[in-house]
Amino acid sequence: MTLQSTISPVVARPPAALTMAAALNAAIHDSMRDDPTVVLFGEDVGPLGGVFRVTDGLYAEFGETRVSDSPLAESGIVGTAIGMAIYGLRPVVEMQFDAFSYPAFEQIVSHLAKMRNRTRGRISLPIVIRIPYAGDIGGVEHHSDSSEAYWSATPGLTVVSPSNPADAYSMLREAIASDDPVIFMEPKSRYWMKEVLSLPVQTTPMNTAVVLREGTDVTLIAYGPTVKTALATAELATAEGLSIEVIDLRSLSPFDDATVGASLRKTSRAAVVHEAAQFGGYGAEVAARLTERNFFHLAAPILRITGFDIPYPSPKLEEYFLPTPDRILAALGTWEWS
Amino acid sequence: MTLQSTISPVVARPPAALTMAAALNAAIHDSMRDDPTVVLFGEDVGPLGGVFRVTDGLYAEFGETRVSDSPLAESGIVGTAIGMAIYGLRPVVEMQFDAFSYPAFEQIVSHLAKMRNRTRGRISLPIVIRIPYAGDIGGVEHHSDSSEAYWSATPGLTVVSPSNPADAYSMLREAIASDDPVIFMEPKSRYWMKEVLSLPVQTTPMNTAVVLREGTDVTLIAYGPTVKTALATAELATAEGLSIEVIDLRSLSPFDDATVGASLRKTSRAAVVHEAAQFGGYGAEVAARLTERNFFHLAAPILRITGFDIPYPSPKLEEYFLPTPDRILAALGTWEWS
Amino acid sequence: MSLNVESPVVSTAPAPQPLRLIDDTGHAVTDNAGDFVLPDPGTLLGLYRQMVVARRFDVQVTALTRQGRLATYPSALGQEACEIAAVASLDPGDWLFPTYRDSIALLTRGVKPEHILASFRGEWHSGYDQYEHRIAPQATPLATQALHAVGLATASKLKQDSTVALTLLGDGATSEGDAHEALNFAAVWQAPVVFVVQNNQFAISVPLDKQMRCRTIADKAIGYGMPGFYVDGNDVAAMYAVTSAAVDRARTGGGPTLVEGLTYRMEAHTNSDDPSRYRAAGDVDVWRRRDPIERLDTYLVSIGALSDQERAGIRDEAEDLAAATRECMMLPVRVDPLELFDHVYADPRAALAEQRAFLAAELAEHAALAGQPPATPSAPTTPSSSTTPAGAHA
Amino acid sequence: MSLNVESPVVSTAPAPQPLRLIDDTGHAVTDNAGDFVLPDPGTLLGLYRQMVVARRFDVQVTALTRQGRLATYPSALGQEACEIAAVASLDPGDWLFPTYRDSIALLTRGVKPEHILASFRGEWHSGYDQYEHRIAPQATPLATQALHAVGLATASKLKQDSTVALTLLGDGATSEGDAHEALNFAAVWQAPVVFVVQNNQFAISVPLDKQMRCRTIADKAIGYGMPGFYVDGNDVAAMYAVTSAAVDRARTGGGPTLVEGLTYRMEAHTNSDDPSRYRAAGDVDVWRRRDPIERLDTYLVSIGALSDQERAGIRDEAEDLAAATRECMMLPVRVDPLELFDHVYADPRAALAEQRAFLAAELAEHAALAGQPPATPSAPTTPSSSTTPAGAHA
Ligand SMILES: Cc1ncc(C[n+]2csc(CCOP(=O)(O)OP(=O)(O)O)c2C)c(N)n1
Ligand SMILES: Cc1ncc(C[n+]2csc(CCOP(=O)(O)OP(=O)(O)O)c2C)c(N)n1
Ligand SMILES: [Mg+2]
Ligand SMILES: [Mg+2]
Repeated sequence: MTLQSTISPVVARPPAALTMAAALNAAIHDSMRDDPTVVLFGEDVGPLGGVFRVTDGLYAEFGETRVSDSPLAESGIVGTAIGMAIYGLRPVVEMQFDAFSYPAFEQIVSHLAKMRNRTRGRISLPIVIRIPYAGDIGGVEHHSDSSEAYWSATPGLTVVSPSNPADAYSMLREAIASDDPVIFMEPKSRYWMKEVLSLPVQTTPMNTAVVLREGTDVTLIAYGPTVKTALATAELATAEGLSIEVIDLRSLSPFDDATVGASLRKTSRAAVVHEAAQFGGYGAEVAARLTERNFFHLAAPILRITGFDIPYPSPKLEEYFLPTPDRILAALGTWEWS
Repeated sequence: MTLQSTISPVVARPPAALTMAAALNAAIHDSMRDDPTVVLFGEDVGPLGGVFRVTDGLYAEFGETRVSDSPLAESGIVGTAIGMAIYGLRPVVEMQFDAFSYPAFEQIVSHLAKMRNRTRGRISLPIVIRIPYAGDIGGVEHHSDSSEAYWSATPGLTVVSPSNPADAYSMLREAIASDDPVIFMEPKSRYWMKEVLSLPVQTTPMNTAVVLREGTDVTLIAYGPTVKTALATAELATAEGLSIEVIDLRSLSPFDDATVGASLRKTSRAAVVHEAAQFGGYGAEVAARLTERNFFHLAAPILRITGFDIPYPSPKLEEYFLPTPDRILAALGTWEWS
Repeated sequence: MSLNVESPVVSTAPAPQPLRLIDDTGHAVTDNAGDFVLPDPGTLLGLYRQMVVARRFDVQVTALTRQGRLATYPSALGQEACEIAAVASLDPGDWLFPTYRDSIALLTRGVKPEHILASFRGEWHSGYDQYEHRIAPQATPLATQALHAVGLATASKLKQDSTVALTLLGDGATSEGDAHEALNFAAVWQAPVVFVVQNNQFAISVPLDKQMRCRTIADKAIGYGMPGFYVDGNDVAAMYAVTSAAVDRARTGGGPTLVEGLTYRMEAHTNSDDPSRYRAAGDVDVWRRRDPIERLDTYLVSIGALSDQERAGIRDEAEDLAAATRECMMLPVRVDPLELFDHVYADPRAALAEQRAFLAAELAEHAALAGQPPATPSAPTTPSSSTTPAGAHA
Repeated sequence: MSLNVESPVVSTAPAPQPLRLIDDTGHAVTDNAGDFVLPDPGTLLGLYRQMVVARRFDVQVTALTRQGRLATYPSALGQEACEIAAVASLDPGDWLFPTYRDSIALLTRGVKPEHILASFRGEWHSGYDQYEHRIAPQATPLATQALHAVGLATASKLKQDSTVALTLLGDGATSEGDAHEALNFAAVWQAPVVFVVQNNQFAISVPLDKQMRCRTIADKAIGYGMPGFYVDGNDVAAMYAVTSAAVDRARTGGGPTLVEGLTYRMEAHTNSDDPSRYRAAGDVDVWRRRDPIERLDTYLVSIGALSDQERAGIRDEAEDLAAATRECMMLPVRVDPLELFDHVYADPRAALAEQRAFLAAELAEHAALAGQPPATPSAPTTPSSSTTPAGAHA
């Protein structure tokens, strides 16, 4: 089978309750249908459909040429994807779990991120690396890491993370269409979250943050798995008479200074919530840059409510590790409120 | 040859002008002399003495059993060091340049950093990974990276960086003696910096920051290669009537909140300087945590004067990339001074 | 001119027959045994007993996992010959570097069920004393443990000790860069290490022919300059003969060996896998007829080395273990949240002490809100001291 | 029982003789040529010319580097046969994936000296048009480029194109995990790719026997199920015959091949290396007598295919190139600091625009302070558009 174009007319599907996993699946499907240069490979993404079933059915539909199980080697997966992209394909690859992206670190940091720069813009690498990340699913060790700090500290990478099915679909399509390499971080604990959607759906551009809930007292910044936590916190806070604005960052790199800054200047207080350890975590960049740019609007320091500075714990201990609405509210309570 | 103890009496050497490379060499030498479980291996560390000559003469003195050239594979180097440490050795290994530590990323993050935690404290990994880092030596691509953000965001690792020969000796000896894995970051551009020393020298503990120069108006925080830049800035600033306190962090993880916080509370203004890109860089943690803990003492936002958010450039362009005293002073000038 | 003619290997050549001593039907064979000989009946009976017990344990744990008592469990059903032979070839002072799949190897080496299962139950990452058993934590990041084994073996050699390291790997794991680096370092350093690859023909859903193209995994040994053996991994006699010889060779300064055991993963990859998506039930049946325990049973009976009574005794032992395992898995999991901070660094950190105090206060507050007595005040566990770990110099 | 007896490979077995067609003394030989035959005289003369020109270039650049005109330069002196044969076996539409050491391969493929040397001079990381020449940027992180070659070759196969990829690797680089993964992926996917390992016997200071223990690097092919060839890397005839056959094989659907050229690095690793620390001058002399150019010269003269006049003509050509190279390296380096921000992302970023403006202002201020006219206002280079790169579908 060759990579001939087989573009079919885009028909809106009837509204249906879709999980995030299904929305991601549809996004890959539709991208492959519309663009014959999109290819998909990785560990178990073929007949099995991936361990989270995100690639379910794609092997059956598009065949071995466009969907394939690769040998078990992550550096190999990213390295060969780079070669394919040089030749004009748009590979979408999967790292089975967050910690299993680490063997590919050199290929990602020294080549994927830098190739455009090294070649003075001559070589684009339109590659999407899908990484199921974070915890809260009772996974054993090495299955719940949050690696976003590594990727977002690496110039040349675009790093995004959807928090809901609609964004999952829209952002993954945009990521696949992007000429920049995209680290697409999928919050594992949200794979089974359902939403009624009529596909194809297009949400706001991938590189923008979104105010999910308006509020006046505090800006609560979250992404991926902690968006749900932030929304729950805002809900709880109303009982205490606290009005929380919730921002879903969606894009970690670039950071949407405009949207977040505007909210902060309105509320004058902000906190960022993530699962990863705090020290050197992504929240440090959020706090540092918002403070730099909005210092005189701040009534209090920007807080970080995050995992502890320890390796991600075992399933029976993760409840003590993960930021909870209670813990967030308690943290906000440490501010002096005038 | 077996690993029999051959402890020789510690004799203070006469004062001599030593480069940082020579001080590091002496530190490894003295540690190996005093502790027969210390072994050294890596790429070209044997007869060649390392590409920066940091291990010069050690092969001749300690022989093949304790000093060896390994096959060319960084994951292999770190992975086998882990096995050796489980068996009671204290390996000191070298990654030839910063970017060449990336193939070892998985072994460092998933094992080296986590082994103590995974085994409930049963297995210690007293391993030192020496990484020549940062630029300013006219190196071609991949030879000038600053990877400290990756390591310091990883719980379980200790990350330190000396800025002068005395600290280089003292901190490396302490690192080798530590039961925790230490990422020992050596600023390449300072390898040839000389200082008159009488070895063995013991400076303040590795995990503490040091005020190198007192000042009253601004706290300038640096580490490794930028300490020199910070000191030069402070010197220049006196002409402008600005009194800058310079702190050499020395330890990136842990961070010495006490020393740095005390300085900041005195000056009420701070800036952090590093070579690495700003976005997600180590300076973000410095700014975020100092702000969190000292917000009401701050007269202005903490600034970050760093490399741009781009891959490290080619030799002829690095002068535009690196933070300079001018650039630092200009940044301090953007504060409103009342 | 055709390259195939010139090439030292024709990739389409059929694989040789795996080395074996007892065939599928339980008969001793010599057709493809090299100069390996059958272990004595006593040894074989011991291996039989261990396989039966291990299988019973494995089946029990799979059942408990289905009942939700464990977070996950990768079964080794069908792979008992590889697992038990590998462990049996080691001396007590030797070290084992297992994977997530090798719980029954741990069991056979004397680790208590509750300590093996602590990780799969979600209590802590590794639940046994690694130095007591000389077993590294079960490794999940594939092939990484092979390098640890090489390093430990090299340290043993440097110290002129006789300790050998043996590591277990899957077929899929051989594709990882770390597998290559481990084999190469071992060869160059002539480390006393044995690599046992359990070729169960699948890496989750991916069959061997999408994993590699050489005839056998043992062939890879050539590229490292070390001996490689392709063995019937369901024939415990052959596996034991080869791994024991490899361990002896390592111990006596002969360097590393690569042993491939050809076997089959009878169960799903883990409880959350669905093998019907990628393999036919019929394939499993073929391998059921090559069962490692059945064939040894037949052979032992044929030489009069296993009576019905002995078999019953072994089964009782296995049932007792299963019952004990069930029992301890029914006990509630006890964790101490404050232990989270205890084993991150040897050198205590102020920031972690703060975080620990924060969690302690939060727990106390929750307990107070819930009207419970505050949690037992738990002093920070002293970080492991800087003394050399016991057994490090074994 | 001795494992050595049983083992498929005895690691101490001597390596076979490398495949060759012209020996050290310039005589055609058939004793170890397999069924490869000498390329015709015209082809050999072409290779000779390219080698002479390449060497002159290499020597010139080493000299310029010693004079401080370049930041660094890894010489390929002595390795011309491997470099030129590899390039000569490719069609114009094929892709080359070279390392830092392979500048003369680029030269032979038509890249201009100033574009090759832009990186070593410190102007930009890669200074040529990769799509125009179908040459990936010279790779420094070892073995990483081999995976790119496999990926590109696989893409060519998926598109049913006839493009082949060839990658150059060093002996040391074969120890990296990426080398293993590349060989394995290539074999499993039957990618049209050729791996040419220049075994120059050193990885900086580390000799081959500390790098691996198998007889030859070509032996490693067995573990991947692909053909492997051990070739006299100083015999351009043999190298060309083997690499051409491998390229043809790849192009016609035969899959990947591993070719090892046994050669020697005559110069230091780079200008900043000091080989006296790790090898005897005498070793170098032995290899000087195996010089790839000398022996072909002798052979061509012996068959009457190279006259003194032709040789002089070739030398003139080489001198012209050297002079041109000198000249352009004497020109001052011109860089545009604002270009720093142009090629980081295809999708422009506000934060980078800010940083660019900051640098522009700083430059203007410095210029003003120095009393110079402000730097030419340089508009941001339009980020490469999203159109498919030219040549991507060759
Ligand atoms: C580095 C890494 N990548 C991916 C995984 C996810 N993973 C866990 S088991 C497995 C398959 C392993 O197959 P194999 O090595 O044959 O061992 P088996 O499970 O068959 O015993 C995969 C892909 C992992 N654990 N580590
Ligand atoms: C991943 C990685 N590790 C280390 C280095 C540093 N380094 C550059 S060249 C070299 C030796 C390479 O030897 P070989 O592969 O034989 O190639 P040669 O230089 O002999 O051509 C080393 C260690 C590197 N470039 N990349
Ligand atoms: Mg398997
Ligand atoms: Mg070499």
